[in-house]
Amino acid sequence: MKEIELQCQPDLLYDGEIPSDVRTEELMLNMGPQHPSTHGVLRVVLQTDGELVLKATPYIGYLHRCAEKIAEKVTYRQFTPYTDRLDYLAAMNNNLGFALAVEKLGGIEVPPRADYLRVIFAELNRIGSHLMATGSYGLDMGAFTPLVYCFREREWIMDLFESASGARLTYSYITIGGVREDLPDGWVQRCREFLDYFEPKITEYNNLLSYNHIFINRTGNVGVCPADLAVAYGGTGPCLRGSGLAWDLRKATPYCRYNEFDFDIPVGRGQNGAVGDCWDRYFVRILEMVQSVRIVRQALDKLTDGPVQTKVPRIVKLPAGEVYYEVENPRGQLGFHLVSDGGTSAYRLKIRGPSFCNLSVLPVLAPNCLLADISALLGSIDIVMGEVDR
Amino acid sequence: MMGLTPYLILSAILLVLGIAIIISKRNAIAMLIGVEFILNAAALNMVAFSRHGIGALSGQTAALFVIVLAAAEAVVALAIFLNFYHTISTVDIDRGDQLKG
Amino acid sequence: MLEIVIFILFAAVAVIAGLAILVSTNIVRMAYWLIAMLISVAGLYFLMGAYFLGVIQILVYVGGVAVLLVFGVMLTSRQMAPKLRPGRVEALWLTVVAAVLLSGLILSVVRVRWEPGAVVAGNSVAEIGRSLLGEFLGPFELVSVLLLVAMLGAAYLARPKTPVQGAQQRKGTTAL
Amino acid sequence: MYTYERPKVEYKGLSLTIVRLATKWGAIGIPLLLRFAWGVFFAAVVAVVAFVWIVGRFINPLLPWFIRDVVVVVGLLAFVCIVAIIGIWGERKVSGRIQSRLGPMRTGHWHGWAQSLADGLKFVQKEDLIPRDADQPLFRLAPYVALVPAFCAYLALPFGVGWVFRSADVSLLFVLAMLAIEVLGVIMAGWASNSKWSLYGAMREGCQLVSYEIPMGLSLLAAVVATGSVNLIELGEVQSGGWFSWLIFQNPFLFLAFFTYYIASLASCKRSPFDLPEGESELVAGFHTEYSGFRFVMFFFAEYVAMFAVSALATIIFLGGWHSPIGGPSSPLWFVLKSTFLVWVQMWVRWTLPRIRIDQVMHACVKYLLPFTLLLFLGSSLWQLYDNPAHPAFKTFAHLLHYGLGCVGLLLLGLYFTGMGYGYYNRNRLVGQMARKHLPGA
Repeated sequence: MKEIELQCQPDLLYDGEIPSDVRTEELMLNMGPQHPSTHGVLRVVLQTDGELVLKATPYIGYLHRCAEKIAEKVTYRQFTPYTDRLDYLAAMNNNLGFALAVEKLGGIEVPPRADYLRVIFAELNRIGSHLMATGSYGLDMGAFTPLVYCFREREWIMDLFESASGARLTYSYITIGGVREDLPDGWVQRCREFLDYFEPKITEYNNLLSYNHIFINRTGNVGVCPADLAVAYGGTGPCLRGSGLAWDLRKATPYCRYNEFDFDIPVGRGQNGAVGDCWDRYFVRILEMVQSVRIVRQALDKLTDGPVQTKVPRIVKLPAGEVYYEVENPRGQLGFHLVSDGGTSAYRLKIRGPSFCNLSVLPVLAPNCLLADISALLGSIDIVMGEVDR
Repeated sequence: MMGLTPYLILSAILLVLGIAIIISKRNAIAMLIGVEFILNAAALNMVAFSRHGIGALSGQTAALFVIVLAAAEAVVALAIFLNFYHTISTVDIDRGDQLKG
Repeated sequence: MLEIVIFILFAAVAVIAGLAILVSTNIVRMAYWLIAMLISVAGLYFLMGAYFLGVIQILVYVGGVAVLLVFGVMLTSRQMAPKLRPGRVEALWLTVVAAVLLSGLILSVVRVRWEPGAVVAGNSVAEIGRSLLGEFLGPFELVSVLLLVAMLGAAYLARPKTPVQGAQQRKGTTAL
Repeated sequence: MYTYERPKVEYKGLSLTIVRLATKWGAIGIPLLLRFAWGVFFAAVVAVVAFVWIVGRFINPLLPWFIRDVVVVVGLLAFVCIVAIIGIWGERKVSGRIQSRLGPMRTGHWHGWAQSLADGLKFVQKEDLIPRDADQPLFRLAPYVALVPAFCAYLALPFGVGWVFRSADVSLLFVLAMLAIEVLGVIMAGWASNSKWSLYGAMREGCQLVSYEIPMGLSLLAAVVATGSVNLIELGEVQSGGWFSWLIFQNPFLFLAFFTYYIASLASCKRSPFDLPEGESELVAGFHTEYSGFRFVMFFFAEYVAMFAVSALATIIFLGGWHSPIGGPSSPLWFVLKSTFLVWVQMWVRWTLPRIRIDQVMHACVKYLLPFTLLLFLGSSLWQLYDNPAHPAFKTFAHLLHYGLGCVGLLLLGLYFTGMGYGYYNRNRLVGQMARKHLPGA
């Protein structure tokens, strides 16, 4: 990763007059917490001049459930279900991040089959999560149909997850020391069927939404987030790669044998406007789905027989010390900062939510947007409030 | 068959109402409303005359012109009011006595 | 007879609208009362057989001017609403002027014996069109020039005083 | 001692509502009647008194006409209601099929045909909610202002020669004028709701409608200069004699004018991609955010009624109105069929395209559509000047072009039906897993 000179300073306070044609009355607009395009219980207070947004201030905390505090009271295994509920659209990836953090501190080795399974499930969940993001982004832009198509495909992924883990949303499948159970019979075959079915569908989405003239006009050149700004605000995932930086933890610090797989890091190239606009962020997700399909195919090929779990005691005791571990979630880097005092539960657990950091760039990008661009912006940042508020 | 008189009386009433609105209101847009009343009173008058054989179709044509002019007038007036509002943040015409932007 | 009933109906709506505007303090209500007046005048045009005029009245006045007016009201009202109710002296003044004017007008209207001429059947669009492009060609052209000037003038008045920052940023995508 | 009492579960499904209405109509009818009792009673008394008085006093000699008018108006009302009800149901089925779903399937058993009826009943039963700080009279008035003009447009809309309430000389302009009033209801609703989202919806509606009326009118005027009439019946009658005599194929300018009219009409009835006034992802629900129950239904009705009205206008003016495309006898059925097809295209567009942003809406109108339609209007006038026996060479050229355009139209329609056939043939591949086993013939 090349060195970036940081120029942008985070400055949340907007004070300056934005001149416009005919100044009309300024309006304080309360967008959310119940609003169709805030993707949950986010509340954004907009200061608008007609359709022009002068200032946007996000207010968070409506979904705060003290996940970090709970981690101090429950054992490590017991905390796994709580990680499901952080980014509930990518529960597998959350499980993986937490498991890896605990394993690193505890020095637990994972059998190879479990590693491949973890990759398969994480990537499938990445596809599912990006499908949700893509579909709901279409909905934000006023196109209802892509959402239903994306849900149709996501349904298949959820069926796969259900047959493996028993749950459709909060899986707790990837646990400390491996994965919980081995695959049921015929699962690999069904997964391959899905991949064969799914791959051509991506082209259909592109024809329906990505290359739609209206869609490009709505998202291209809107909410341009340059690379230095994205880095300054801690943007990760598609929000960073959409700005043109090929930074992916799966390549940079490979975990779970990601170094064995052949895949590319898609970045925003500014095909329809400046690099780092909403369209780039959106399209990076589409391209990542293609890459995920590639990874899953390779992982299915490499899947060896063997145990899926190492022997880990029911109540895990970690040595005193601390660890910070980050994994590449669909929405960016999910980090677990785990401090242990040698007991059965964490002394302190700090979670770095990618949505939270990505959301923080909103007040910078929002001024000078139109009202409709706010939903374009929010959708392209693709937040999950469960993770922002934790 | 109705004669001309009722229409003329109605038109007179509308005219007076329009004048009264212009006099009594301080809001520029309310005054514009008064102007519309006056214009409509005049147009009604002309159409009524034309209906009763005075001036053939020219009454209707004139009324057509009135409508068109009213549209033009409203557009320009509103543009001015918005500018006015932009400058002094009110549409109270009493405040517009400075002759400068 | 039916004509009289309908006339009274429309006339009543128009007059009530005017009175309502006079006493109202809510500028939005005023705009809607104006629309009621415009529609009832259009109804009177229909009653007089001037169908084309009535339709144009609705199309241009109600669909265009009134919407613009309501729009202007929404853009400028709410806070710092100017005084909408006249003071006592003003009201007195107003009443006197209005009463004098009205009585004078009505007296003059009533005192004249209007010779009810032959009712003109001229309500055809074609005839109006011919008169516009024949007898009234000069005014017609003048009005079209005036409309153009008004359009340019309004566009000039509402032009951006200073370039909007976002405009450059979004340049190239604003056009569909 | 603790005892568990099983809660009484009352099923409030839609199909049950219908059944209940059929069996125990009193359960719904009487409370409804009681709620509106005063109004119903008052309206009935006024209507009866007015009817008796008017008939006794004035109409006596004109009684046949009066009865004819009443019958026609009642018929039109029924037609409009049916259009709206079928339109709403159709929209849901169309969206379902486009999105590889089934849409409503249960209510009324046959493909959920009674769904909008059941919804209507549900809406009528809803609580009559008005926000505390709303402008009460305007809030109540707004749905009527939106719906009544949309209905009034049908008074001048001919379904065929003689199939019209009043054949006015200016019926085209009348229909346009009535559709223009509808915007007032929307703006009124947006203002009176005293909600900022509603206000935004109303402002957008005002902006959009006032702008798009101009290209809409200009594209229609291009057809008017080609025929020399603003009477819808005359406009329709010009196009008798099959496919190639439709005005859309008359000259290239009219061919393009049809499409500009269609785009502008999408904007004028707030259909996607111009559905900004109610854009649900931006403005919650736009101008009708605060509306619920029956008032909301009226806005909904107004939308579908206006949709059919603009499509009907396009049918009469460009697509041969009530004339059959193959030169057979003309019939109102053809008119309804063609209009319905255009309505379906509106739905198709809605469920395919994203929404445009407000500045793009204005740019598209002022920078592209307006000059373009002005050119079309000019071109159509010039064409009319030269397309006559005085210019034989041009006449031949025009004749050839006319048939060429007709063939282009045929080609487009052929492509459409080919696509439809392809879709039907591949329906098992195109629909989702869940819907697949419910499809007919699966």
